[in-house]
Amino acid sequence: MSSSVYDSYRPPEPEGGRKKRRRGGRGGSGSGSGGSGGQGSGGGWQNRGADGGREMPMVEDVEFTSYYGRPIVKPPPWGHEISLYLFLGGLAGGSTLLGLGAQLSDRPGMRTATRLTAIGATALGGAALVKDLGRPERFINMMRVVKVSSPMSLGTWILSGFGVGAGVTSVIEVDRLTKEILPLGPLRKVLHALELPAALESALFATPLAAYTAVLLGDTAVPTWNAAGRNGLPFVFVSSASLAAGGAAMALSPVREAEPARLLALMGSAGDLYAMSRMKKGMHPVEVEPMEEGEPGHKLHRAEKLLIAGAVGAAVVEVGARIFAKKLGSRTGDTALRGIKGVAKTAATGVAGLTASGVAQAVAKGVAGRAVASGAATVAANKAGRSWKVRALLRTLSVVSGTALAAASAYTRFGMLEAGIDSTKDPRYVIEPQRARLEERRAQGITDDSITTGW
Amino acid sequence: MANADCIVIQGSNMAECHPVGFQWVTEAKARGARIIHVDPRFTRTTAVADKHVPIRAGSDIVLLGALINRVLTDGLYFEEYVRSYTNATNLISDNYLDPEDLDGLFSGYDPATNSYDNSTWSYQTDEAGVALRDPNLTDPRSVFQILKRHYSRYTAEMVAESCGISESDFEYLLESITTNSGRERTTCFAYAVGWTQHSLGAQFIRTASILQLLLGNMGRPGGGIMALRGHATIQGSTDIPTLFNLLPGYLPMPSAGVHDTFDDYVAAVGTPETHKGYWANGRSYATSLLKAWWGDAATQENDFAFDYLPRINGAHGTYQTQVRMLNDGVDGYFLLGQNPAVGSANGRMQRMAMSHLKWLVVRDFSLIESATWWKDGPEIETGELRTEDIDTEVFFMPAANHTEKAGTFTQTQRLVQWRHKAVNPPGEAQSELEFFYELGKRIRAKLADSDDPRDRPLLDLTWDYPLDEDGEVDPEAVLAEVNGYYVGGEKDGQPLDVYTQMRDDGTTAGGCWIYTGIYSGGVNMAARRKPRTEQDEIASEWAWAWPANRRILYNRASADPEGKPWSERKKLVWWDTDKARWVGADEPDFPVELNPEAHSDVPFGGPSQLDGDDPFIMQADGKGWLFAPGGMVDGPLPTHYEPQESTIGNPLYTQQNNPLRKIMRREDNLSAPGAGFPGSEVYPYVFTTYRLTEHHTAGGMSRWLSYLSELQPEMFCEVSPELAEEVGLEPYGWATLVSPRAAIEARVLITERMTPLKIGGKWVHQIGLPYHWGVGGKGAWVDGDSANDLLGVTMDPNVFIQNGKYVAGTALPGRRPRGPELVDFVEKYQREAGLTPESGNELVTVPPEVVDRAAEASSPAHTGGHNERGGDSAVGVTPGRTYGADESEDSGTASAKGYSAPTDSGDSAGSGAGASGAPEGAGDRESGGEQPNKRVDANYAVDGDPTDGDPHFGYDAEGNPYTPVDPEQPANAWEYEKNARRRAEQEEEEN
Amino acid sequence: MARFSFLEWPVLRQFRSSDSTGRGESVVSEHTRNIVPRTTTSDKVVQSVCPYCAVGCGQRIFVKDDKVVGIEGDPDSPISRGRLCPKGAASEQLVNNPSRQTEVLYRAPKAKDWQKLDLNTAIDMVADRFLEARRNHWEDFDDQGHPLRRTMGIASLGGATIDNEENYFAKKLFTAAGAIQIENQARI
Amino acid sequence: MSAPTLDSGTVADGHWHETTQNRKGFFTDTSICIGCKACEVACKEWNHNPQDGNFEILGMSYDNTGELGANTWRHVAFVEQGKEQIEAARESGRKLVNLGMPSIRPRTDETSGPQPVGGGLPSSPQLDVDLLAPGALDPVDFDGVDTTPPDTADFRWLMSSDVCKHCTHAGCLDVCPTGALFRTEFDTVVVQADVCNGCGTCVAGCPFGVIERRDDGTIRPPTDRSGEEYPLDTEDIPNMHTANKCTLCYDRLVEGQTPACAQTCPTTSIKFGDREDMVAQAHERVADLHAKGLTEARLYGANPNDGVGGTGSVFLLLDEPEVYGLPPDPRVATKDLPAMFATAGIAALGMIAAAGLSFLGSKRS
Repeated sequence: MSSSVYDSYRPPEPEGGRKKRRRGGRGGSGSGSGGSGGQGSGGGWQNRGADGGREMPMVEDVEFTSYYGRPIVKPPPWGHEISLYLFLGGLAGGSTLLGLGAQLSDRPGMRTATRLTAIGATALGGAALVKDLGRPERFINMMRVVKVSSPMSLGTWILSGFGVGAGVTSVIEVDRLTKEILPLGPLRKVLHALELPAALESALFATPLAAYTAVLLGDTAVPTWNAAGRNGLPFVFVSSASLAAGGAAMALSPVREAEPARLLALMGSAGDLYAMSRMKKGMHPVEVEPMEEGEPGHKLHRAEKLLIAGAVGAAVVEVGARIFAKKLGSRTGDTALRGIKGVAKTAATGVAGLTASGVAQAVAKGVAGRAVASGAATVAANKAGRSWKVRALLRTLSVVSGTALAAASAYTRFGMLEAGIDSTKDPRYVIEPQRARLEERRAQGITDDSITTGW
Repeated sequence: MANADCIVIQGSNMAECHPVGFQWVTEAKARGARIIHVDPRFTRTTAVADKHVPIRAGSDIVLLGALINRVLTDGLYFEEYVRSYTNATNLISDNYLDPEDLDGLFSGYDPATNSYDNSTWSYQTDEAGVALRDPNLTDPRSVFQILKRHYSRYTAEMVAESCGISESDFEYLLESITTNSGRERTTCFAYAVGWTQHSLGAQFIRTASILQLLLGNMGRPGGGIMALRGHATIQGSTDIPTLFNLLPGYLPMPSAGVHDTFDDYVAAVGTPETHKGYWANGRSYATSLLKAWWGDAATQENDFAFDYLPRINGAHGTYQTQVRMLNDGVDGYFLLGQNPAVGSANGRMQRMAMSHLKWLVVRDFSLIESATWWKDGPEIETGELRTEDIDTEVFFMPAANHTEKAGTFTQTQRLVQWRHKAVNPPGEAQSELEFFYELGKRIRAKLADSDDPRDRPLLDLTWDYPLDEDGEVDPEAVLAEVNGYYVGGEKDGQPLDVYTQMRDDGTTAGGCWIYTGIYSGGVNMAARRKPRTEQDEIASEWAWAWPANRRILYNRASADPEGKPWSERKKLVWWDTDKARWVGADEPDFPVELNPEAHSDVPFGGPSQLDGDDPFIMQADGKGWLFAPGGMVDGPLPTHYEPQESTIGNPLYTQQNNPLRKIMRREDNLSAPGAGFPGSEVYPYVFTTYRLTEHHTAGGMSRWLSYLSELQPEMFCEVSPELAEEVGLEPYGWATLVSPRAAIEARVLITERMTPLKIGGKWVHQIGLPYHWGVGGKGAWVDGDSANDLLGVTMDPNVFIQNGKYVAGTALPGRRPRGPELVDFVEKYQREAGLTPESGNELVTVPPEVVDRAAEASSPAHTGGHNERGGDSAVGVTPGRTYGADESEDSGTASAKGYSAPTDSGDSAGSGAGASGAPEGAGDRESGGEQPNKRVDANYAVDGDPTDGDPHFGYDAEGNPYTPVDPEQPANAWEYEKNARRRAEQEEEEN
Repeated sequence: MARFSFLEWPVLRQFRSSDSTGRGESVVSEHTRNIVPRTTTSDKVVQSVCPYCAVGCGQRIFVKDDKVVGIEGDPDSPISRGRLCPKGAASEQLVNNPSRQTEVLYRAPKAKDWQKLDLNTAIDMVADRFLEARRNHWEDFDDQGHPLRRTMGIASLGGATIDNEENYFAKKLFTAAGAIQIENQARI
Repeated sequence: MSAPTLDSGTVADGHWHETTQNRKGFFTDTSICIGCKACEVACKEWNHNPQDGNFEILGMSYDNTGELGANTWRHVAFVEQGKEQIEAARESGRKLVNLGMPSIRPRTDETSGPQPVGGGLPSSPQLDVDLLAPGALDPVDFDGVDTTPPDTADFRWLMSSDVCKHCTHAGCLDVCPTGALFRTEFDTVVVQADVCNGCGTCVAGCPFGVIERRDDGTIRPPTDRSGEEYPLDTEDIPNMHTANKCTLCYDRLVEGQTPACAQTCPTTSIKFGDREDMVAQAHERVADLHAKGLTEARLYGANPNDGVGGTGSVFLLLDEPEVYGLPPDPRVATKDLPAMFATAGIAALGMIAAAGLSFLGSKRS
């Protein structure tokens, strides 16, 4: 600022307090310093059309002007509670599916685990939603109307429907866990009879619960979310939900029973990676920028790393579980065992290494890593207890990769939410895609649908 | 204004300061009018105007003079209008010498009293007193030729040189106003303090009046000059004035030594012997006023208690009072809704003066700076004042606001509108009406048993008023008294209907003759609210305009000499032959039955002698005055002088500044040295103050409101990009602005809207300063330094308004020093410029022999003494002034009787400014009432006149009179300037 | 929903009425249905004039139980046609401004802060000081013997923002008392 | 659920039964705006909106308000432009004019323009709008008129008063889960402060960034804000923590009065009335400005086919919308909703399949 000895009288510049003002040139329209529109690197930007997969002609670089660099659209007043809800919603949906499957394929351990995670996630998610409201005491107003045009309205109804089913099944689970000491009497029979229908009902709502949050973000004027929504965000969120549920089930249910969870997790991870990259390709490079830069970018990258780690871990556990199940007790078991140990050790260190960067999991991994290593060392000496040790090894590995996957899914959700909010901060993210879209339509000869008209 | 074909807004920022009034300019533009904004800054008015003409502050007369010159030389004037309605044909006395001959001075300049004796300016009359005329306007003594010669050197090149206006802009302006004048079309001028706040303020408006008279736009719809007043009832506060030089109805305050007897006074106001216009009934107006004030105690015998009136002797304006306060000459001070600590010029002087008071009563809505300067004012911060040492008692009394009291406001078009009372004032808030009534009762009670003649005026005062249902004084009763009523006889107590019913025998009483008719028939006309949808655009059924509900003054001029409208399009008032009356949309401002052909050869004799073609019924001769024989103290014709502190030499005359400007040679009112004098380069830039839409004057009614304060939160200055580069200012950063009086800080708004101008070969940078902010108010949402601290006090000689628009100063980046360092910071600059109370205050800069020629050019037989104009009135009439004892008959200047001259000879359609003539109230200039032949210079601060604060009464320690400027300084700033430039060119050739 | 009757549940209203998408009449709450502007619920409407600049725009003041609830432009006024500038529009806040001073304050000589004082004693004290100042600086004649009959001890500033009647009272009282240093904003 | 037909007269999606009102709207003619901000103050005065901002110069010429928001429902923008920007604006305006009249094509053609994919869902109204509103379409012939622009001024100062757009297809109205936002009988969009629970979805839904949740704002002067005299109690501030935006003075409209900002605008730059008249006036005004050669004048929001179906408040701008901080091609997100629901459905099925597969793949118990 200006250099005068009396500047010391100026109140200390509030660090960051003063709104970051874009110092555009003289008065004028604050043009330019936002960097001209220009195509992002890579230029692989196609399929911009609102509704068709056509190849987009390169639009000439449009000169970027804005009103003193002030934002055009406003970010919703959503904080971490909403990101948490996005994650928990997906988790609950996926877990219920697994719960139903476990019930049908009679995997009691997994069934209880998944159902309890489902109801836990729903309750926690619901509480987060209500806390985020401006006037929490009016949360019941959410049930005032059914508006098909409002994803949040439908979402609330889905969540409620899902909550009923999940609630019933979880009561049954709790009743079983507490060995029916609850004085239910005749009601117990009715309750158990209801198990299957309730499970079916909550499963029915499970996938919409996982998918609707994507539409909730997509159906906004926030550039990144809207573009994402139009380019397959539901696939990302659905896969993220599956891998979260799979991961949680792997972590909480015994290895033997958790095979479907592992498969679901693997499928989810594959789906997530593929859907995310396809989505990014479909979006205007400027709209992708917030997802790759700054804090949200950091979170999304970390999510990807955790995802890969978790997936690898799940795969190893799956392979291990399969081999172990076949070779129960036979001689070659120990070579297989050594093979598994080797693979497990490298996987564990790999997982540990990869997830070491994951702050939340560092401690747990350290313990697991050491346990696996020590386990391997002692196994040679004590042949008799080796089946127990392998099982412990696989169990810890599945716990580790399960939590990694869940964390990956959580990071994806937090990252996506913050990316959207960041994309409203700079008018460039709004103006350039819209300008490009307008020019593109004009290039195609459609000239009658612009909000600015000369007549 | 709505039906004007071209509107020139000069000296005003109408869209920002009068936004709702501006709708009529937008209306006119929608109807195809052309809007031109002449202003140093590109403001929100310019944003919707058709053309912006950037001008250097203070050079308006060069521009207007050049327009007059071209109108005359190219014959673009409205021939018939000028010939019959103005005094163009009159011949002026042979002794008159024009600034063209005296290099900037007029004849009749008396260096001793620094004033003009205007006997040489009067009309040539034959023995019977009838003015001699030259119908074909060729006689060199005719006003027309004098005018042409006076402005002959005001050319387009001079405008480019002095105002910085390109020739194309000048031609555009000329073409716009001349094509939009004449029979079919009218042009309207609008001005505000942009014109008035100069040392030549009144003359700026005079120039515009002359131009409008030449173009024939006066008194016609869409023409004239619209004065845009600043406050809600500033017009009202000059009609019923809380001013030192006026009584209600623009009657002058009696001056000691001049109006000692009632007859002297009435002669000064106006008598049938000296006047044809309505001022001839001066006696009845004065008598009615005295009757209204002192009721039965005012009888024929005691000249209606004329002696009860206190006398003034010299200027007692707010700045002179300030000086007296600094000399502990004033004990008590009332502030009625004004905030001088921020609003008046030289804020520091105001606050220091208030610290000398014994007691101060502040009546306002909230704790404004003028009430809290003793606690947290700027001087407390710099340590110049310590709260413990100030022993001024301060009473803060909450005031009722406009919804909590009934009463009238007079707006800028003389429309008096009644406000009904909505709610009771909260807490102990009280209206001024109630306060003064209460104060008056207590004072009279305390003096009840005193037999001291001094207290007679108070005790005989009519001070009992009926109370309304809330126990407060009934304002309608006061309005009735202002309106006037019959006294005695069968109509006793009945309200008067029109001011012509006033008598001078004490049978009528009236608080303010120009407001007579506002309560006619007992009906409160100001409260009439006939919706606009049910009446025409003139809307004469809405409230009441003085005088006699005429909306456009001098509207007789909207008809040609035969009484037919000039054109169908501009029809307003015309002579209806069969009804033998003047009829029209507006109330005719003319004796209704006076036939247009009527002609009386008697030059005077009161309104009955008005000719049919004398539209300007308030003038002594009924004509519009191009040449003003009287009324203006600093010259019959506006002449360009450089403003005070100007760093540019006067290109036209060697006389640099207005010789008669009122200066105050004081330590706390130092002025920057004039052009060419050493030290003027220390303050190279020009500050000009202005207002914003979002705030109101000194901020008292806007900085306490969150909705307004958030729109413009911080004090800022507007600077051109070139100047910002030169000084190194950051956009939206801080700047310290220094003037010879003070230093303040402000945020910097760098914008192309401020255009640097090339004047006289060098770049003049102008810096815009809004003045709404102040420091120290309690409860204000925003505060900031007050721009008025920078201003000095140099006043216009006619009305004593300070020069607020042209302040020399400099700017530097960063914030200003705090605490005591600020004082040394300012003094550092003052030392650098070598400022003394003398610098910049050289009154006369023409060689002495020219001064002598001007002095003896006055009527030779006349010996010495000063013959100042009596108090003049803003209604276009200056009561002629008798010359007292030594009036000599043989001087050949048959104009023994002084003439009254309009300070603003015309009035505009839709604007009432003309009537009030000089901007916002005219004041008279009364030098010390010494014996005529004792040579005392009336104006020097050290001249013995106690009122302008001369510490040792005009004599230095040794007792000999104070001698002004030491001789070796170059007498003439212009030469100094010229050879400085020549030296610069020579150096360039060498290297 | 004040009285919660099941039938009034907007979801049902939604399907009962043609507003199936729940965006119009079906979702209107009770409060919104009988919303009424302040202008109609006020006890009286008073015509007044804006106190700010000299254009003299008409104002309508809406009063409800002796308190100003709203100030708007007066459409009948031929000058302003119902329009106001930002200052005029903020008049209501000028009237109801929380930081407006409503009690008399007094500062004794050399005092560091204000103290409260009731109105009556304040006016009495002012009256005494008025007379005393008037006497101290009374001037009967100037040095040439011309009668002056005035006091230079009292000065007054202000008048452009107070009513004409108040100006009249001030001028009348001060002139009768001999105080001639009476000034107002017309000259600054 | 039948898709509501839309005609520019009444927006039928409010489904008001017995209402004779037709659609109300603003026409803001920025060419005669003098930037006095009376609209900002009158709006705050009428709605008792709190003051916001920290009393600092924002560094945007005379605009210290910043943008529309929960506490500021009217915002006057100030843009100072030099000669080259004026020429650029005139040039871009000329390009707009040359785009000329919309070719009259059957509107139901799905592929053209920002039509939503799929249909049937109530939120994607078919735009069989009657374009032949009087005067809307007949091409303005300039041949007879001298359209050479006056010499370009070397400076201009754009001023414009921004307000909620009250869109035909309102993003905020669509996404509001509680029915707090509703289409009034005047076809304006209003927040019911007693219903809104502050979920904030509408804030993201508005393509113009108008609506906002009111989380701050003060109505106490500084000395009081420090709390020593009266504590800062937020319930003095109306509608705390709920969504807030311009209601087009719904409470005044109910009594047939003009909105506060329109009534107080000194130069009637803000005009109020039935939307058809406003659009007609807008077309007239832009035509006669073009006739004067000022081709930089253009309308914003008058076109019923644009991304939000035309807006209730129509603007006449003198430069590109971005210069005023307005989006160049806003689109209500609801247009893409059906597509998103479709993809979400596919994704859901995919998830079920995945779950099924994962169980089949591990058949043994």
